[in-house]
Amino acid sequence: MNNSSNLDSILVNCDNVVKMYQEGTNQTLVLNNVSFQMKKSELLAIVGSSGSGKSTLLHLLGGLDTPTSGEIYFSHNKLSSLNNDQRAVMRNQHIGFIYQFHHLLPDFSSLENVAMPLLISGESVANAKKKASSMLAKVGLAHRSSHRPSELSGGERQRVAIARALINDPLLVLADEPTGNLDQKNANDIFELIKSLNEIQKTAFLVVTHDLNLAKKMDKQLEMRDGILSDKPMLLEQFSK
Amino acid sequence: MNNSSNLDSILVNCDNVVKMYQEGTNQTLVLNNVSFQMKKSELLAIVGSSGSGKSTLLHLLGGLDTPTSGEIYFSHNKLSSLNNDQRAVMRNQHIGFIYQFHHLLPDFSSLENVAMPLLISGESVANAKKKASSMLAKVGLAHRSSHRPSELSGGERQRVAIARALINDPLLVLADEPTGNLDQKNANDIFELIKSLNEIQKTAFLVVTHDLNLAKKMDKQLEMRDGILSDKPMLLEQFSK
Amino acid sequence: MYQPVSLFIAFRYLRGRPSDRFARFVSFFSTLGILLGVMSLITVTSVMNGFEREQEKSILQFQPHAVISNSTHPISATELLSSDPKFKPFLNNKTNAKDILRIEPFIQADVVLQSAQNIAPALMIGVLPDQYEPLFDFFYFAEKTDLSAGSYNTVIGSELANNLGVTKGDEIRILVPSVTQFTPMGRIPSQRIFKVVGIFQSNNQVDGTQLLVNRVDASKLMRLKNDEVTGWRLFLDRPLNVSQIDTTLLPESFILTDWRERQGELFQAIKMEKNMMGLLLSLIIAVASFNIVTSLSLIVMEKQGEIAILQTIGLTKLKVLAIFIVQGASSGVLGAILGTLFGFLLASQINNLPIIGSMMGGRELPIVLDFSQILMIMLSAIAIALLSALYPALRASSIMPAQALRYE
Amino acid sequence: MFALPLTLKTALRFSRGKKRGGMVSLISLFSTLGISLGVAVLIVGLSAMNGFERELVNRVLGVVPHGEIIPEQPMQIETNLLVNRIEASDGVVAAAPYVSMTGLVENGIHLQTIQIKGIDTDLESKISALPKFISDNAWNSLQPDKNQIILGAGAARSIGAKVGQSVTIIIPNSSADLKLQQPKRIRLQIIGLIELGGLIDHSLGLIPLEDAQSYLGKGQEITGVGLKLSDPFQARTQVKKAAENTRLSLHYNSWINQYGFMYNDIQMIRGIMYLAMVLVMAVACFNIVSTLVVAVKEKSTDIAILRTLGAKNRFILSIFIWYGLISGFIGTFIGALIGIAAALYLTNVINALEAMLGVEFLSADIYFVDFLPSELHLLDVFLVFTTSIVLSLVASLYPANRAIKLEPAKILSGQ
Repeated sequence: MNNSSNLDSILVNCDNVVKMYQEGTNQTLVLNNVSFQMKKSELLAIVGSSGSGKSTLLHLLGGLDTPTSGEIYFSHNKLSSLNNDQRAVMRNQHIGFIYQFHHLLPDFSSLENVAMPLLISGESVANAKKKASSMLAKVGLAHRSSHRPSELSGGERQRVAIARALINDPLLVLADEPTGNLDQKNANDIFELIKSLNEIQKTAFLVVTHDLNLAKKMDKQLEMRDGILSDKPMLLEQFSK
Repeated sequence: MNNSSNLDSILVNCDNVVKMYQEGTNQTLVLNNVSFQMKKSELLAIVGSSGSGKSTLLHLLGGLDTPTSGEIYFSHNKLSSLNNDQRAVMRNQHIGFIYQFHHLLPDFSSLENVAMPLLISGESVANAKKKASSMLAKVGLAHRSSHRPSELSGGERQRVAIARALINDPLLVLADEPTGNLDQKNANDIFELIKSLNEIQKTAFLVVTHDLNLAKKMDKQLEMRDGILSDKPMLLEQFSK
Repeated sequence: MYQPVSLFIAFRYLRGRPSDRFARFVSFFSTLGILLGVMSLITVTSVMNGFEREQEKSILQFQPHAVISNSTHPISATELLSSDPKFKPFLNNKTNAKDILRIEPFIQADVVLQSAQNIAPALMIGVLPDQYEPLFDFFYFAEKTDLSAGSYNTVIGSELANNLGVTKGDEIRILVPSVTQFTPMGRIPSQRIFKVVGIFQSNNQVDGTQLLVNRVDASKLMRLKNDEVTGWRLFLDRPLNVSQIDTTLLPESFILTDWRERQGELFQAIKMEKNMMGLLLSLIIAVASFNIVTSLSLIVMEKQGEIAILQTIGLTKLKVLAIFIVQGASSGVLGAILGTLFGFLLASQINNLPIIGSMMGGRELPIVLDFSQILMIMLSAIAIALLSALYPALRASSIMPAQALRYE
Repeated sequence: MFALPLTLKTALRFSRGKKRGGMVSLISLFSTLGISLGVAVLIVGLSAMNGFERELVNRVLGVVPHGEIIPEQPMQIETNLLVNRIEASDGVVAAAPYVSMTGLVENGIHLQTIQIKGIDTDLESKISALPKFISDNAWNSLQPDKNQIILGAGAARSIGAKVGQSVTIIIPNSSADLKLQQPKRIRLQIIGLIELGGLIDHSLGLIPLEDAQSYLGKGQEITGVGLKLSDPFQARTQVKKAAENTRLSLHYNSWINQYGFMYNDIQMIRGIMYLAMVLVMAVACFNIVSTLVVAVKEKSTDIAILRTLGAKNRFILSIFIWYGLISGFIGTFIGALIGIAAALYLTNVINALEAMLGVEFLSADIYFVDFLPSELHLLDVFLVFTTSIVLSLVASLYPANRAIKLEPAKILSGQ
């Protein structure tokens, strides 16, 4: 990964993003002037306790929600200037999502789940099947392609989710607590998988987690505390390896 | 608190409890031969990462779920020998629950929430009201009795939940990540409240948390890792205060 | 796995998961609701069509369907058929030609019959024995040749004969109030004594209202020349659709009067009853469509998480809309199709049902299956299903993924 | 917290506490709409049927003699004796002799067949409510030898004749030897109209008994005796008994053969309507199932919490049965209100509608009444109310059952 920070290598640029949620009478400030940059194929981790706004940031980066104020640039185009369908295409082609709770479609087999983004982008069924099974093989689950998510273990489900996120060869994968539900061993395997896919497909990963082990292994770490993003992750210092 | 461990002071006895979850074809082992004892009015903490089976143990202790094998004794009667209604009465009279997510009834005022266990046990409305308002005063929320949970702050909600858990003067309170959603200051207040109620009402508290600060302050700490309960909490040693 | 992806997802959701019983349970109810509505609507309208057809047969089979006459002067029997050019546009008009089966010149007049014991109104029909007259086949004690010119014989309806207390061989006086003759005693209706040579019995309304005489005798009674008639009687294929006959093509001063003048009220009442019943039963379909809205909303609420996931992997809002319209409407469409099937079966077999037999005292319920009507009922039920699926589908497409995926 | 049972109070809070404008309120709106539609239409429908039945009794049974006894040979016994014998028979309230003939009433070139009935106004008013429907107080001014006639409003309309105008009636003219003579034509003055508003007043004309006898030239002969029964629905047996009582050879008939079909039609339509609307209400209750299923799903956390607080199965079950009943009750109550209001004003609403659209729903030539009658019976309202509540109760059983099957542990641990 080249470390030069010339302009064209910037993948994501978050500029003073604020997000307020209106609930009943009181407003909660979830993101407070968050700014950061992320280079292509970089492995970035954001740590912080749950409820500190990490997931909200991810949804804003993925164009699933709009910030109350501030701008987000994804490979140089401004998200706020894209309409719903354009953002949908962006998510389909260039961004992958992985959640703590696998969020696979329970009604579909693993193969179908992985192939879904391709089907949505209008790919032919044969192509989608071929690419999906090769992707499943990459995550080591070729033998589980016809099983439903409910028949898979926690670790296997997360790997299918990763396969789905990467099927369209996205520029960036947004992962929200990917190891949250997994035991230590599975968590490490997931990290190895992310590492290798990052090397092979040059996909950037932004991982949001409170699993400090996982965060330590990424290239760069930031910490989110009560909606404020700081690049001196105190939490991590305390957690001496 | 007397430390003698004679028989009658044992409140909870957990004996080789195993819990398996069946999902689709594969089974996940959540609790693996968990055994421990808890004395009356003891403050016990169980630490461990989320997904390590802590909440499942709590639900088994509360009789909300039945273990796959092994026995649980609550003040000497075997839970497996109680039918549903008897267990409901046990929960109503002798056990209180506190959750990370306050789990108050959104459609009822704080006073009504705190009074609910009394009403369910058939107490007269007037009595229930009197007891509930005095309980709310104890947790310092007398002025908020007619407000709905949605109008309270995070800390206040948790204190109403505690008031509700203690209204029936239970022998044991099972708390699942009580400070999970709270900032540091509120978390400390909650602990102080638990400490004082433990002294006044002699109620035992079993607190399940990954908040190591909170765990350190309890009488005794156990650690849950991948379904196995050990009384040498390694996680805590690393987290040198 | 197949394209288009919305259909693939919709039908997979329809099949549902074993754990997803109550969503399927509820959409089963909306299918059942539409099915019951469509079935009962088809069955009842078929029965009412049957009554209407029976009524049509009993009233219009023998009565003159429509008569062309001239408002100013009597017309000659042969004028219309003599291929006189001015009638060409009327006769050759496409719909008219199709509807008009036969044209017979005849004399028709409202008359008063007087017998020894009683007096009764009637409709006198003057025809020649060699002409086509449906009642000829129902003669008793007489042949159509008995109605020869100058014989002043008459064959009268069986009920009319009973009212007047006359049988074969008796005499009755026929008075024509609309034609008057001047006598020393002042203006009296033209009248003459006729001899009853037989009766006709068609078990129809006409048995109590009509009598047949020779056209020449009738013309004399009506003070007309031998070959003059009061009009040309049109025998129509579907008398009920008489309004479709294009009367503007008739030459000047010729007018067409049809059966509705005498019996319109009755058919109006039958149509009104059918519409009221139809309205009542379509309430079932309306309420069943409410059910589609509720059951689809339930499914949308339940799938909120999955809709959010689909949006994260790039599914556009339009496709989400399509998924749920297909899913919601399909239970309605299934209900409509099954309802039509069962309705068709129930209607056609209704007389074999024991309870119907006892209720009708053995008489058969008249059934007429009007296929265009059945198709219309099915299609409108399907349209209602699609419409009621629209609202929840719109809500589904408007779900904000961020909310749905937030844990707290 | 008032003294309602806790489960009802919880159900109320659950049903009211919903997010406005959310899916759930939409669902309960539709289920309430469905039920109230069914309830309202059924109440209006049943009231209309009651109205038809009332009109049948007032305008037909009240007017037409319940039974007619017609001696084969005229003048076998003295008329008064015959009347007394009939009145003596049980169930007979009163009897009155009449002379009847078919005739034609002619006005210019218009002609209409009517049944001309010679009556004694004093005796007739004892067996019929006709006087109530006679215009211009003509009933009292009807006297013999005045060439008067009270004509049915329908008949008058069809020949374009008005009260006060003179018309010609043409009646059979049979000389002693039954030779066919010119029909008799008599000029009579219309002194009043029979306004029943149905097909009966299309074919009836009333003249004094003595006039009828003189026109027919048959001295004191009468055609027959009409009788009124205390319970018209016993006509079949009681008219037969009255006929036998006279110990004369005669034949008789009752109103049932001529107008009975109307009564049966009303009962049949009432049955069909009840069936159709119960179907509507049942389908509407399918909605309650969905409302409740949604509520159970949305309140699953609350149910789990209640479980932790020690709520037993029965407690959870009754909350959701109350919930179903509440939404059923709201729908039924609104439907009943609309139904009752509509039933009470049905006649004027339909008249206004007829005037507006210029169409006549019930044509006087076909039906025995030319307006849409309505009579609200509280029994009907009660019947509909209970049917609807029972259906809502049944509809709430399934979801309530699902509520108890929820596993609190699973819900609370967020799986």
